[in-house]
Amino acid sequence: MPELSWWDSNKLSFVYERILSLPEGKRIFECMQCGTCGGACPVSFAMDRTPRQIINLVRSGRMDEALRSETIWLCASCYNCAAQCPAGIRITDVMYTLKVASTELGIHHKNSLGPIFAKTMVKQLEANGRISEVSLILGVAKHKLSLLTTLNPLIYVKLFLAGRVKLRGEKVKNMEQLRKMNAWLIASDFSLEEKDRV
Amino acid sequence: MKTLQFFPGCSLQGFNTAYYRSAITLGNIIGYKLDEIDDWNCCGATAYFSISEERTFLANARNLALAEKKSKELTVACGACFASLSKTAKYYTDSRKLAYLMDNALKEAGMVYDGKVKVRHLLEVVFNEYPRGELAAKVVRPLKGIKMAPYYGCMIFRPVPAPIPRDALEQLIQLAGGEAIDFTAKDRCCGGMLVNNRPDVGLALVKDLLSEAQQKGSQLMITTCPLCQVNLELYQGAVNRKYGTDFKIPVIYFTQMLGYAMGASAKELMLGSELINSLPVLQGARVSKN
Amino acid sequence: MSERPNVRIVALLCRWCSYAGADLAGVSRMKYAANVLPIKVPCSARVDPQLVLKAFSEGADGVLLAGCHPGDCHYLKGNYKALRRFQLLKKFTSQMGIEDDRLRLEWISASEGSRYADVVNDMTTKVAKLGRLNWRREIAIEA
Amino acid sequence: MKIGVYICHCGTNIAGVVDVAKVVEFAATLPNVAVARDYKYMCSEPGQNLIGEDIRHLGLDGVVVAACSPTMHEPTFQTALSRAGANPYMLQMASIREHVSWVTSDPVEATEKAKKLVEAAISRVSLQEPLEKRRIPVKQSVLVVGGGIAGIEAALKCADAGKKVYLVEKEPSIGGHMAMFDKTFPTLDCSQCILTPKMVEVVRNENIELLDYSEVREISVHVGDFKVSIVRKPRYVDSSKCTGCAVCSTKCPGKAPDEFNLGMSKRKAIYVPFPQAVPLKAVIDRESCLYFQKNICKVCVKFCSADAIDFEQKPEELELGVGAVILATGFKPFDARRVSEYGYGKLPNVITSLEFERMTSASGPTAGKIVLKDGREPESVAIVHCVGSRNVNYNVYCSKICCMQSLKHAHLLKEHLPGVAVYDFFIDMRAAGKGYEEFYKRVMGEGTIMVRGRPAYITDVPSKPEEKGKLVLVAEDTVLSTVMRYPVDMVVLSVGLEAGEDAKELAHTFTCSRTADGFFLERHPKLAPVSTPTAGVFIAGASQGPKDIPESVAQAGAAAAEALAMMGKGYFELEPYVARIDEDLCSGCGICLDLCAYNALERIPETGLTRVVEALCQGCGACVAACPSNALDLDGFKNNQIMAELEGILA
Repeated sequence: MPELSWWDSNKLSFVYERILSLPEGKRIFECMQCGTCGGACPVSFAMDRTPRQIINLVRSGRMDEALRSETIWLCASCYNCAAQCPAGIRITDVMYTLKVASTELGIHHKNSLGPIFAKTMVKQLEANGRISEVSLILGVAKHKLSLLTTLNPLIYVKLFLAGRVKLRGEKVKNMEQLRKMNAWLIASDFSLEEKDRV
Repeated sequence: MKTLQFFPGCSLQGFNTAYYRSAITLGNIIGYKLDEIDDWNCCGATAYFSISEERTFLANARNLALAEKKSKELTVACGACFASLSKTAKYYTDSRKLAYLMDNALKEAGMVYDGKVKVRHLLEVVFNEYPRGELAAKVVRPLKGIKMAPYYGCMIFRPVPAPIPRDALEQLIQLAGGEAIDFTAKDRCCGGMLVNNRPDVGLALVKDLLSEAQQKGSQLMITTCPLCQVNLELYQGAVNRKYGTDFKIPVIYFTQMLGYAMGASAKELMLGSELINSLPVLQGARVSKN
Repeated sequence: MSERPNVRIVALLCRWCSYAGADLAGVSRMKYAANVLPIKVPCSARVDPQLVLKAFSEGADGVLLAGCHPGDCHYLKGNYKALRRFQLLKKFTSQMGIEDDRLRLEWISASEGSRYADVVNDMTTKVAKLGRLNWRREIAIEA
Repeated sequence: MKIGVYICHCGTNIAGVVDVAKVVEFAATLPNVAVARDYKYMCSEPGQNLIGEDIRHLGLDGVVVAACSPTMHEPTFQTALSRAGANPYMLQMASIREHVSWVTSDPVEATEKAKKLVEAAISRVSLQEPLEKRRIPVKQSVLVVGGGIAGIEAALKCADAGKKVYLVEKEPSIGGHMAMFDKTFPTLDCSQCILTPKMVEVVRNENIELLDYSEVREISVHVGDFKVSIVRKPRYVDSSKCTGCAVCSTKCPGKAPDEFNLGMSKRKAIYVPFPQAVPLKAVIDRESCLYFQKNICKVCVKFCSADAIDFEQKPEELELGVGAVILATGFKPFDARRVSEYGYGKLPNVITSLEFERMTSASGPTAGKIVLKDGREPESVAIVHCVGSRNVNYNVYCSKICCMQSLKHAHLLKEHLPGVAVYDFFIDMRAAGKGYEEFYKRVMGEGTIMVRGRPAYITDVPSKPEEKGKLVLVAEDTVLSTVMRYPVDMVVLSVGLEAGEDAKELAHTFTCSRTADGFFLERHPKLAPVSTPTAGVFIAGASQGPKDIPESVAQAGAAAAEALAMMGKGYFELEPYVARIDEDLCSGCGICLDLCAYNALERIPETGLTRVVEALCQGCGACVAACPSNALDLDGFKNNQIMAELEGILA
């Protein structure tokens, strides 16, 4: 593992540690920059950085650029890159970690609705334990009306008539369990990046 | 009649009720019963992972713990749920650190998980548990001459591949009398959440899938994942508007396709509830004596 | 390993595969627990149960037997003989109250340096969990 | 008993971690230790002299050297002992480098462990006894397995040195993969032209007995005298009569895919593998022969003027005795189907590098024309490196030859089809070798478009009109950091090299081990690259690892030299480790008899007791461990010696 001392002070080094501590995380050092990930990625055409570049930004300590890149939020999590990577790097997991950090630090790229969408969905999830499409879409639409205009409004009506729309979202009965689990997570301040936890 | 402990997931309750309904109907025909796991919670799909990996693993750990109480197997029909659950199960065994996380959090909630649950996709169950001959024998309404695009989506094969050959769906289509096109995009991404988050990008992916399907003359697309179905179907109009294309391909679930071939009524399978009605195509099957 | 277990493990290594494997671990500069003390034998089949018991009675907390993979034995079938002998020995030692993890037979080829390191580390952790054996004293008491 | 103890610093290799001074100090306190010294490099001349001096002046009768692993320098110090007049087997080494300093980070722990190993060695050596090496005569003949370029070269070298050589080839002709190549990099001389003379020489050389279409059934490993049994598969053609005129195959109605052209063309049921085949004899393939399948036809018999056809031929078994074995069984090309994204086997114009070789060869299925399946000439061709290599999903190792092979193909394309566009997709260009980098430059100069990036997939589904009817490679140009679609007419997959299917069995048959990737394992990666742990068995060519022709030839020479050196010496020195039996203790129970894999134990008719046949004993000690009455013991590894070592190591 390379020496990081020269930027250990960097406040972002925790993201780095976190990536390394994922299963197979250290594989990023074995990246030979072949670009298979970019070719395999269905959305690379829209990315400002190819996945390959993200990996190299991460391991060369230019975390800031990786986190601000739109690429990470364009990742649709199809895992095609990870499945084909000759170096066995779980690129999708790296992308997730970067997404998490970029929202935590509030430095994520603004083009994508991804962060808003994710936050809204998670809020509902942690309130009810389940998601209902309708309230989710409305929840996101609050932030960005244009969301609704991608689809012809008639479609919602059609769906409704076809009996495919459920207005009342369901709720998990024993939400306590979920809350307790997350409470423990916060209390124990468990974090992936910590080395000698287990 | 085997009982499958079943995890429906949120979308099988809303836009994709037809998937759930047809899965049950298919079970009645080929011999399984879906036993919905009690008080399950959302798998977090891809969104939760982008907010907190740890919490996503915990949410799914709860599902796995609930499942383990009843059976060592958990069957899933939704691609996203399959991915989240099987990934959690895999990482629980792969990473001591994550196992530690899940164990302790579960203990806090008075639950336990032994890492014994096998997460299975419904397609895999249907393909592996029932001899092809047996299934073929049940086909009473062969879908003769109907060209279909077998579309798996990403998550059956990735990140944790279901143990099926890469042409399992094709085999099922042929056994139903239909004709499967050589769909090279069968495991390419449908755009997932991008159709909302970055419509311009998401629609491009949907377009690519539809255009290969159309090029190769498929009249139907067969999916195994609710999100794929929604993206391919609901957004066809949007795609046509954006790219001036003229796609009009009905998109149905493999459960509906099989169920229909095996004689179930359109109603039992909720066929016709699509925005682009699939019944005309299905009924158009060349009737032949065999 | 953060804390250093004070257990001692004797490794009886067949000179053709396992000793060479251990050498490779060295050549590849793999770091592993210093608790394992290697002794070279011509073949795993040379290992007389007496030797293993001797090791325990001399104060070893664990004994590792290692030979070539089945089919690769330099002396054709030595490792199979070792295996059969080992199974009997195992019965005996367990009756003597020596825990399972303390006596172990592994196939380690000349190319499996990393495997040697892993086995050594794994066995050290397991034996460390069990603590010292102090068989020597027990025998003294019996005698 | 006077013991001298010598601790080596090995520069900083040992002294950097182990506190040598402490170890010396400690050793000096131990019983029987007359002298304990340390030195920077014990293996150096002065280091060895140090030992010699002490032996002469202090009259040491036991020596302990704590240094590198005995596998490294035991022989060195043994000679040092004998030179000083001591018995070489009064030496015991403690491996404090491979087993201590190199694998322990904490100096304190390392020093402690070193002490233990030294003490063990001291208490062992004090019980050691003088021993004499045994000399086994070496048969003056060699068995070469595999008739590729490596095997041919090794066979010729040994034969030139006047030794009897048996060259076994499982195919009907020798030549191996090299015979299938068109040109060879970087010199571009025609492969056949440089190979054929050697192939012919094999049959001309009276010291070589070519056993074509044969396989090694089994072998009993006795150093100096290997007993090999070989099966000759029936050709159904009497080689002594066949003239290779091949009239038979022109008349033969039976057809089958031509192996030599990788199924790109058909051959007859009776056929001569290829024009330059050696031996130039016909062979009948039962599967496609009408006589064997339907019991009709027999056209070949009618037309064979030499009446060489013999449908009654049976497999024959030969027994050979040889002094040395050279394994040169080569490689198998990676099966490109496994990389499903590249569509090999599904997309007609995606071919492998080997298929391309046959295509460009004048004697190949297209008579040297580079054409698409529909007969058109390609206007654009893509070459893909690292197919099946450098990839955790297939083989992690680099196949080494693919870069140069690909560059060669790029050149051949430009040569055959002026104006063709060639895209060369590489991850890293590995052109290390004499004249290789120059060749790389030359090919670039010819206008090949070098793309640094590994294609993710190849599709025939167009996304733009100009992609219609083309194969599209999707790859990131990692230099421009843009993902691009490259429409081409033909794709050549540069497939990697894998260990042959039979490598596993061969390794078992010849009791030599294999590396994790399946290739034969050499005794030492640097100092014994063509030897195996089994004395007298040597390896050459791609069976030891991916290699190009020059390297294979060089290695074949090295293997031949090793074999010749062994035979030249005339005898093989066997370690003196043999089982001894104390007839007073032997009860004649006979448990040991069946345990011995070499029949080195036999019952004495008169007494009914057991006796050791020294010449056959290999010194494994299986019998010793089994003897219920402790009557058996093993020189060099005596019970009391190992016990002493145990006491020392655990003291």
